[in-house]
Amino acid sequence: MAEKLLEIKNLKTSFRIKDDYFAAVDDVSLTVNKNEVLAIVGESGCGKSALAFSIMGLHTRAKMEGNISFKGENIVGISPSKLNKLRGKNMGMIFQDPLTALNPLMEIGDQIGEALLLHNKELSKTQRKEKVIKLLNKVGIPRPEYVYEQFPHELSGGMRQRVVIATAIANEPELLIADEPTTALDVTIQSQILDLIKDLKEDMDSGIVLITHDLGVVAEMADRVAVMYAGQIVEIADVTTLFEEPLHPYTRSLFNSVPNAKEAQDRLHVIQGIVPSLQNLPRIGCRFAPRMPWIDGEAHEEHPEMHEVKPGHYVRCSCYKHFHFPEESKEEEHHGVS
Amino acid sequence: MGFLKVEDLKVHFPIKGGIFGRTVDHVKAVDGVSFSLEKGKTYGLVGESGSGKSTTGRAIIGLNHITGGNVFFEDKEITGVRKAKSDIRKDIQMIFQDPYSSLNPKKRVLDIVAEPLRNFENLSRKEERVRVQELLELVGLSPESILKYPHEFSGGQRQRIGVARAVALKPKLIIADEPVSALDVSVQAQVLNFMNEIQKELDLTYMFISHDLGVIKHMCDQIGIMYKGRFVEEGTATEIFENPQHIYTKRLVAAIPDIDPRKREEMKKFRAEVNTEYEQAYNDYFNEEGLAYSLKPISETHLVALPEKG
Amino acid sequence: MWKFSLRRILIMIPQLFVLSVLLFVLAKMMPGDALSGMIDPNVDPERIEELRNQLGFYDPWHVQYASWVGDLLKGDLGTSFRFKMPVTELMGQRIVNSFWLSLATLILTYLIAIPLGITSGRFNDTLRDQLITGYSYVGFATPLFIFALVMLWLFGFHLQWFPTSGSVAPGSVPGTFEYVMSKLYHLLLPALSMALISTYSTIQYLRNEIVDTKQKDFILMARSKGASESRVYNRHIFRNSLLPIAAFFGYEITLLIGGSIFIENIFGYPGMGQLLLESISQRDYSVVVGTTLLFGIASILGALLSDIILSIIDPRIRIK
Amino acid sequence: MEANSANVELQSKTVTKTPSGFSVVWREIVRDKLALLSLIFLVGISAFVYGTAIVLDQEEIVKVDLFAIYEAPGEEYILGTDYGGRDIFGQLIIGTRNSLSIAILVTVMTGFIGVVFGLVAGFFGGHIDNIMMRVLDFFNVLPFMMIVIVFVAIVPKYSVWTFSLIMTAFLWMGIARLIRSRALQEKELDYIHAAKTLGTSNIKIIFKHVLPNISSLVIVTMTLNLAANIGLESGLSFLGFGFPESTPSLGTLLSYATNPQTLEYRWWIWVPASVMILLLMLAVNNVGTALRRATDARQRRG
Repeated sequence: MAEKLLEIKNLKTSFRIKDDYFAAVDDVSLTVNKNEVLAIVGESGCGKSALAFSIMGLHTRAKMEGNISFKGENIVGISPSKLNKLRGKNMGMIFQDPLTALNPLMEIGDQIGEALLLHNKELSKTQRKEKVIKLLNKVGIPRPEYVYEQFPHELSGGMRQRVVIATAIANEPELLIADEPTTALDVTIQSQILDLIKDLKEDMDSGIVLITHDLGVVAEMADRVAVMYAGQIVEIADVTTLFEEPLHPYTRSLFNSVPNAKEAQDRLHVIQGIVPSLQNLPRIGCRFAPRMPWIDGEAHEEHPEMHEVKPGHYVRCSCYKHFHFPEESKEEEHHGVS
Repeated sequence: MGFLKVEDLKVHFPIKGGIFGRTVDHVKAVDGVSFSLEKGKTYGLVGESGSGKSTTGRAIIGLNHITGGNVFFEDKEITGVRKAKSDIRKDIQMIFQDPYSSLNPKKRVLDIVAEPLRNFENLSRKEERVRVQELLELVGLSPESILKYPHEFSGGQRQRIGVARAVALKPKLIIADEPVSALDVSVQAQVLNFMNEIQKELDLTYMFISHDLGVIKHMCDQIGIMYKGRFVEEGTATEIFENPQHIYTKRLVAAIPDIDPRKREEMKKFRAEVNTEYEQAYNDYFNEEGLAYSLKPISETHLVALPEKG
Repeated sequence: MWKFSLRRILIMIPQLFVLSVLLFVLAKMMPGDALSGMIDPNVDPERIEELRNQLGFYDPWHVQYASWVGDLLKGDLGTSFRFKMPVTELMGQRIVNSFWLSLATLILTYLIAIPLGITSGRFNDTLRDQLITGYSYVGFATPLFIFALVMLWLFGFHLQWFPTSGSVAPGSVPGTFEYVMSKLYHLLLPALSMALISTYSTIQYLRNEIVDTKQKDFILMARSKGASESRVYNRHIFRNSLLPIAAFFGYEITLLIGGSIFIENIFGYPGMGQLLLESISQRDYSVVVGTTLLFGIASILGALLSDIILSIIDPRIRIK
Repeated sequence: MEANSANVELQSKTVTKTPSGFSVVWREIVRDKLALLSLIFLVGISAFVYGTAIVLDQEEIVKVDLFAIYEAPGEEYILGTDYGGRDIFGQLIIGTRNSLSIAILVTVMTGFIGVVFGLVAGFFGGHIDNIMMRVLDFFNVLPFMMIVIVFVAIVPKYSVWTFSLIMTAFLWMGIARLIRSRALQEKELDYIHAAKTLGTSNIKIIFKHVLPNISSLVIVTMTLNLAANIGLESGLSFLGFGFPESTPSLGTLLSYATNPQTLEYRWWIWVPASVMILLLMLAVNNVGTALRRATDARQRRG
């Protein structure tokens, strides 16, 4: 049986806009096991990044409710010093844009070394440098001694991302959060970085939360997948099940709207309407209902819940049972302005 | 012959340096590129960042200064036409990547879409309004939106306004520079479908520039792969994706994540093989500067930048 | 970095050239010449005319310019007709005073501005921030000379805490401890007046820079490494935001020159600014040209200094 | 964290904010009570000084009256008299009018030069930009106060016009630099590229596309410059290098305070002018800052 590393229960993260709080992450529950990649997939504004930041405790001005337990201990609302003992040591994070994630005025070696310094005070300066060089080697950076003294702007995008990864894994964390780690990179670099993350995972036996919008990346990397829409998880399943039998209407629509390099499609599916903004999220009923108006309103639950369809495969709302794609002729593109 | 023909196109940017800020070297963004477009078809230009694909598109339409080579449009030379009021401004139009910055935020939709009409056609206010409304309807927006500002639209809708503006003068060729890369997948599908429809309706030719191989494969008939300012391979979609010949293309195609999770191991192995081949054969396929050789035909439609020796 | 500095110094040469031409033209436009001061009813006008010929007053302008620049390079700025002494010598005394005043002003400015800017940026949108921003804003909107007048009136005349004019108590013997203390005492009020007003740009720059830097991804990255808030601020935010302040140091010189003209005038402080004003109103033009030249060169050098400091501290410019 | 929540906010703003000019600016000023008060003060004071200045006889006010030297405020002279027996109150009104007028004049002239210079340098870039920036750099390193004083001292036939021209000549660089850097950013945006491919001429692009998009920056900068120019003019007049002696100005009134006797004992000569300068500068700055806030919110996503 897999060992539970992270367990999130009913997490709600809200941001303040004017005088009200709006939940960007709304009632999310999930688990991540050791040596497992959980991919969280969704379009921009669905709350996947907000979720990642919540786990790392990086929201300073958000209201967080619910439970995030890391190795059995709740980390929502714990003191900053306790959190800082976990961050960088037990949990590491890889950011989307490696250029902005590195301090432009600090040498590469110092930036990676900082992670070591903070959690391992015994290391001498030379030991630290040795270790940093080892890390640079590990993430596949050529001439590490040289790169040690360089500044971020002197490296290419792929190399920068390797530096960010080296920093995240400096203390061999049990949990790694990767927030769109390859979105800013070219496709050949992407495959290298993904391979690197996979190898590191095997190496360190850690759990990975992979945030992405790219279904290809999901298929390549994930063991299990959670699909997010409008702040909620709408479907969770292991990766093969999800790709072979997606159930939730959103998941199915998403799959059909992506042009696929491997097989030709005549026409892509278009999801009607637009992604609602945080303030305009439908908070009652099925959140995806407005985007499939051809489905009878009766099909939805009043308070959509997650249903376990098969062991490990959960779907929100019962509307999936009644979902079908609109017929070609009826498919009217989104006309006019909403 | 030929609809659009590009011959040995070169775009070099000077690098200033040294104590006097003189030009010390050039970035060869585009370095000897030749290809031609067939009327009514979609030509895809693919490459990674810095490959020169966008620069090529911009040079053709006159946004980048051309260092060398020729561009012919319907057998007329249009190389480096920079004059504002020339015919190619009517015949060739562009769709831009960023739906936010490509529309002037201070202008209403009416003014945005009417800009080309005002430059080339003397229409009365009323005629102009009617034309703009027709154009908006064509791209699936309600004619009432003419008095709105760009920020009142979503990304996908803005991209359609951009298209409406581009087709206002009934152009023959549209250069689309990463038209969907700033959009979410579901919106992307919307714009791609719609571009396909409008192509049939208006008999357009597209030059589609993208880094996304999935999108390119979905849209294009003929594809050119660029690397460091040169072509490494050119062919039909099937030829490029099923039978890539150049090691760079092979590697690029292999790097596309497969959407079948079951094939994961297989893909990993395949990718490793391709990478090994790439590293071993690198010196054969690229010259001392790391640039590709010139294209040689291996079939009627399939051209590959094979080593000089053969 | 060496390349950058060298390039930057080369840019300075045309600037100096244009400055010298400008001053030369100004000098020519000024009524009177080097001999007007000597004009004496007893001297025969023909003799003066002869002297003028000898000194090259009727040469073509470029010849005159060349000899003028030649004199400058030799350190000959002419003679003050009011003080009947070489301009260089006259300025020598005043420069020292102005230098100490400027130095004191700079130190006080940074002593006040940096802690306030840091507090304001770190605790942005709190009461503390609003108070500091309010102070610097009022400082920004208050002209220096009004503020200086009020300071002089309040602390000089009304409360009589500070002397109201001069740079040292009359009768002090140079070299003694009392002399130094008296100098400092005379400096304090003018320097403080100028410093309190000129903190605005530094405070606001620091504040905005810190608020901006706070939201950068690399700050999130530092937090995700487990860095405590104080470390995040000290190691990442303050460091990155303070470095550019060092680079503004040179530009401050131009501002100081403008300010010193007011301050020295109001506080009766015998420095270069006061000398300039006096000489203009006394029509002592060789001194005017001399001081202007010196101020101009100081500003150009200040800008140079700033650019070079910036190139040293910012690796993005350094490595090129 | 903030970056993220800002993003969220941004998305919601995209839908609600309108970019159209005055309503937003007006709302911002009205919401900011201090700015509203400042605006009312400015309008009021301008109406008053320009109105009364028509009635007041400048000749009469600047005439020396040896029988009324240094009179304290009282029945006859609301704010007393100066060393020449001239009415301070009258000088204050005319001085305010003069100071305001010249500050506005200089602001408009520097604004015009700065905008044109900045737009041309920024939009065309390359060699043109290079040369123009060299020129600008040179003007920029000159210490403003010093150079203006020297010019004022030696210029023949000195008048209010030459004074404002001299000030303008050494004050246009700030706005030019600002406009240039914005124009540089702006011209890399795709809507400018689009305009080029649509056959719009460069002149049209500069004035119809770039200018409207930086207009808010121009207005804000010019407002803030106006405040600074009021200070600069009064400073120069204070030193005796501003308005010609026969023209009353706020700075001239203050310059009487360089006489220690006046500074200590005759407050009515210099305090009202100081307060007037301070109030004017604060008020204009308040309005400028409110404008900046209004435009910033819009600039998030126009």
